[in-house]
Parts: sequence; C-alpha cells; structure tokens
Amino acid sequence: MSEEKNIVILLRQPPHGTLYPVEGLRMTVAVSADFDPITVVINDAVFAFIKDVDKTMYSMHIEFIRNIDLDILIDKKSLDERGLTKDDLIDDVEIKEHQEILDIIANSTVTIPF
Amino acid sequence: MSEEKNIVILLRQPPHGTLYPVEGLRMTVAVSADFDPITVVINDAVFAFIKDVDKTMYSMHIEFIRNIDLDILIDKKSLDERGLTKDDLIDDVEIKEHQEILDIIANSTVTIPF
Amino acid sequence: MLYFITGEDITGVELAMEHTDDDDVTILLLQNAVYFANKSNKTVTQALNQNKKISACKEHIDTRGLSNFISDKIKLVDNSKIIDLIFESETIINM
Amino acid sequence: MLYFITGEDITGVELAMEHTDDDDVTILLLQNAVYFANKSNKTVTQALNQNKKISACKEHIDTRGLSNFISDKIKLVDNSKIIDLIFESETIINM
Amino acid sequence: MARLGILFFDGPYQKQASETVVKLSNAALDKGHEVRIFCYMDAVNALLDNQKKIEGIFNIEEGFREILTKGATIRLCNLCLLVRGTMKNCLKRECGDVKRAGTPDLAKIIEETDRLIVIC
Amino acid sequence: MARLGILFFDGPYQKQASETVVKLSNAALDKGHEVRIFCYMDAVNALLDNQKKIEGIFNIEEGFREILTKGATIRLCNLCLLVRGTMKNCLKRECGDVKRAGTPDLAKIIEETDRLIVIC
Repeated sequence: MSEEKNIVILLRQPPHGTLYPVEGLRMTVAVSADFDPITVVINDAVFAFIKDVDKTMYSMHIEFIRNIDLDILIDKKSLDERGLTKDDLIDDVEIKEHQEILDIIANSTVTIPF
Repeated sequence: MSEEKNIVILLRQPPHGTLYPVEGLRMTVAVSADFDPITVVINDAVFAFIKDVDKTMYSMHIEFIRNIDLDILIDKKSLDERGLTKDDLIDDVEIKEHQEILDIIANSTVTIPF
Repeated sequence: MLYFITGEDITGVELAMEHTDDDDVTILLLQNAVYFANKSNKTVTQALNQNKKISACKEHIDTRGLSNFISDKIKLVDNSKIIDLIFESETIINM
Repeated sequence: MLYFITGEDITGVELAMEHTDDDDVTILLLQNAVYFANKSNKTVTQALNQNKKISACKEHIDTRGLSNFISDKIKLVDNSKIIDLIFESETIINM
Repeated sequence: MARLGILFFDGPYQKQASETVVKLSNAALDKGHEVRIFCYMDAVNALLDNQKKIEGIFNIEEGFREILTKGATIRLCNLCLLVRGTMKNCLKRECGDVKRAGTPDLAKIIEETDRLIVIC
Repeated sequence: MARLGILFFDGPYQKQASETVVKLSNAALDKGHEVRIFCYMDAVNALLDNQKKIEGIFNIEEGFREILTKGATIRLCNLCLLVRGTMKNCLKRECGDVKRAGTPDLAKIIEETDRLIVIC
C-alpha cells in the first residue's frame, strides 16, 4: 500500500521561537525520497513564508522542495486572520482556499503536524 | 530590600500534561523559607485544585503551603469561564474576584509564572 | 477518518467540524486536549450538537478529574480501544 | 510596572490592559510574544488605543520580518535598552 | 496483526508525550501489533540512560526499556542527539532494537507501517 | 551597578528561551551588571557539554560558556538533572561559576538580586 500513501506535512507554528517549522520542512525533504509529501501551512506558520522573515535555517529546504516540484500550500483563511496578503509572501508558495486545504488534509493517509 | 519583596507564584497551566504546576508549587515551598510567597491560580491551572483531580504529585506541596498559613488564591473569572464553582474545589484554596487577583499581581515585586 | 488530537491547539477540532455529515469523522482527544471536552467549551459543544463522534482517553480524563465536567455524549476509551480506533480508521489526522 | 512577556500566552497583555491610567504600565514583548504586535491583533490594538506603552524586542521583530506589520506606536528596543527597562521598573510581572 | 508507527517530539518530564508513547506502545504490543517509534527533536532525550526514579513520577527510561523488551523498534534522530550533546548517553543495543538514525528512516517507518500516529 | 536574576525552564534548540537568556545576560554583563541564572526543569540541559555546532543554529553551550567567562553565575536544579539522566554531562566548574543547586538557591537569587526576570 505504501506507494498510495499521501503524506501531508502540516506546519502550524511560527518560524522562530521554536525549531518546529524548520524541522517540519526538513522532514518534508527527508520524506520526499520515498513519497510526494505536500506541505500545508496554517495558523502562525504562514509567517515562515513572508518576504522579510529570516530564512537562514530553512531557505535551502524551501529551495529543495520547489526544485523537485512539490507544493507548499498556504491556507488563505490563516493569512486573512493575520492581515497578510499574497504580496507579503515569497513566490515559492501557493495560496489555497480554506476548503481546499481541508480537503487535502482529509485526503491524506498520514498527517504530520509541526 | 529583600525582606520587603512580595513574591507571587503564578500558576497558569493545567495540572497534568506538563510538570509546570507541580514544579510551580514546589517552588512556592522552596521560596517559603525566605519569603511569604502567594500562589495565584489563573486560567487552566484552576483545574489543579478541583476535588477529583489526581494530586499524587503535589498534594504534599498543598499541605505544606497551608500548614505554614500561606495563601493559594483562585481567580474567580477563570473558574467562571470553565463552568467551575467553589463546590468543585478543595477547601485549601480561596476564591478571589478578578480585580483582587490583578491587584495582588500588580503589588508583587517578583512574579514567577508556571 | 480519525482526528487524533494530543496537543493544546483546538485547530484539529475546528477542522473536524468543517466536514459534512457524508464524511465519517471521529475526534479523539488525548493528553491536555481532553480539556476541550469540558462542557463549557463552545467548539466541542457545537461539534456534539452537529452529531460529530467524540471520544476521549479515559485515563487522561480520570487523572484530571474531569468526568463530571464533560458531556455524556463523549465516549471514554481505554488505551486498548484507542489502538483499535487507530487501526479501524483509514485516515489518521494527527494534530 | 513592566509586563515582561516572553510566552505565547496573551494573558499578560490582557492583565496589563486592566490597569487604570493611574498606574505606569509598560508592556514589553519578546520571543514569540512579538506576534501579538501584529496590527491585526485586536487585544494589542485596543491596548494602544488605551495609550498603554508597548515595546517589543527589535531583534525578535526583525528575525520574524514583522517590522512592516506592526503599529508605529510600538517602540522597538535592543537588548541593551531592555536591560535598562528592567532596572527602571520597580515591579516586573513575568508572563 | 498490524504495524503501528509512532512519531514524537518532546523530551521526558516537561511534557506528557513520552509517557503517552510508552503507554500506547504497550497497549499495541499487548494486542500483538508491531510498534516502530521515531524520536525527533527533544524526544531523543527520552531514551537517555540513568534517569533517576522519583516516587510518584512515571520513569520514562524504564517505560522505554519495557517496550523494547516486548519488541518495539526505536530510532533516534542522529542530528538531534548531536546538537544536544546527549549522543553518548542513550540506551544501547543490548536493551533491544534501539539505534541512531536519520530522518529518511522515518520515511521507511511510514512506508512499512499501517498507521502513523504523532504524539504532540 | 545592579544585579539581575534570570530563571528559565526550557532546554536548548526546541525553544528560543536559552538563546534569549544568553543574549540578555550578555547585554546586562556588558553594561556592568551582575547576572545570576537559575536553570529549572528542562533548562538544566542547556548547560550540557558537547553540543555540536551546526551551521546557522545558535550554539547554546558556547553562549553559556561565554557568559560564564564574563562572570555570570549559573545554578542547575539538582533534581531536574537527576531525573533526566544528564547529571554527569553538564559543564564543569573550570568553565566558571556553574554548579548544581536546590530550589532554595533560587530563593537566595531572588533575595540577592535587584530584579528577577523569567524567560518562558
């Protein structure tokens, strides 16, 4: 059954203050050898992808994920709640309506929250 | 100035799931040798003092604190928000109006949150 | 589909509630997430009114002395039953 | 009186807001508490409207890329200034 | 019988996660399931040697020794141990199938188990 | 000059607290203040030896070694070390005024400092 597994790496926490989002992106990279993990970004984790945030510890992970054509999906509802818009974010991510985010999570076989 | 210091040990977190409230009460006991610390209980920490909660890890601290006549004060607002009343709590604690709790915190020299 | 909620973040319950009745959704609360089961929690009360299935780890409810504070619509499950729930659910959403 | 807020719990800001104008209250945000400074945060916006003094750790704001998202009523302070604030305040309320 | 994967992030004593991992692992093993655990971030410190037993506190080391004896496999994130300076203190192979590993080993656990739960 | 007490609860790398403690201590020491730190719960693990340097990650051990050199005093909760099995790994006296202590030593720090801050 392994080839059918849909892995969602779910980032929830802000980019600094804890190592969670960095470790989550590192996990996306690691798991990408065997699966096509989707990185889903909700709540304060959306701040990890604003233009001005210090990405020293995870820019290489973002680059890797984009180079192998995996998606980093941002929950629009979480953006709205924080007063953020598409223009505040880097180009490497895609904004999705909340319902789509929910569907992607619901269609996963394994969700790994960070 | 040390003899004038008012120490507030501020419990905020629920009694299980983390060791914070247990360690907070242990701190009240430790600090009581040199000061008269007041233990102030807000938010989910109020659950530490309901009758049915497992107090194995901190009942001796509560007993010690009461035996030396130090106060454990419960924020009424936090109780109300959680649907709890005086009858749900053990006798060793005292319920205070939110404004009194605020005044006690504001009049402290040192507040130590757990 | 099992929402397996072990953290103090209520997002998992909120996401579970957004499913329509067509989806077979169970919410399982463990560790400090069992505090969400308190009757005064509006999100969980609303989920119960929507007839969502909610279970909670019995040991974690008992340790916290919460059994009198939760709705009797919430099913208390022991660790053995939790393992069964995990293998019965095709999808586990960890939160 | 200095509300020294380093955690992700907004209770400290709420308590600070309950003081009357007679009390000299400063709120200092550090670590992930700096996210409360975001303009979209209603509690902090209300505190600013009440003319509460709010400062935030500059390094922690900069690392998080938040400088464009916060009100210019919030004063950014470096570590040296934070130490001064600590010793200038008779009472420190750690949260 | 089925295979259960478990991932967790927290060290012992500060938070309940490591205790929950032990208890759910025991329940799964007692029902005849296989259990494979990956310790990420602080969770690697849950497998340290010489955790002193304190009355009234669930001893995490003892808990993990027990599930190792019952056949659980445990993988510890190598880099997480290194950065924390606790590489030399963790439980050794004579306790059971516990060893250091990289994040790709989590991918392997996901691949080879029927369910993965994460204890936050 | 004045005396600053600092209390914190979190271990290194998972959360920012230990880094903040180092940076604020440096700022206070650089201004000529005294700094006395108490490490409670997981925070004792911030003072472990052999934390490997990783590019881009602030090395906590090095940070604490620096402030010890500058004269900070650090007390580590004895029981917290014991229960975590990390008693033998912490920085030794030759690094500066760092030693194991009991919770009453925090009372002493509160008594002998002008301000106490807590980094959550």
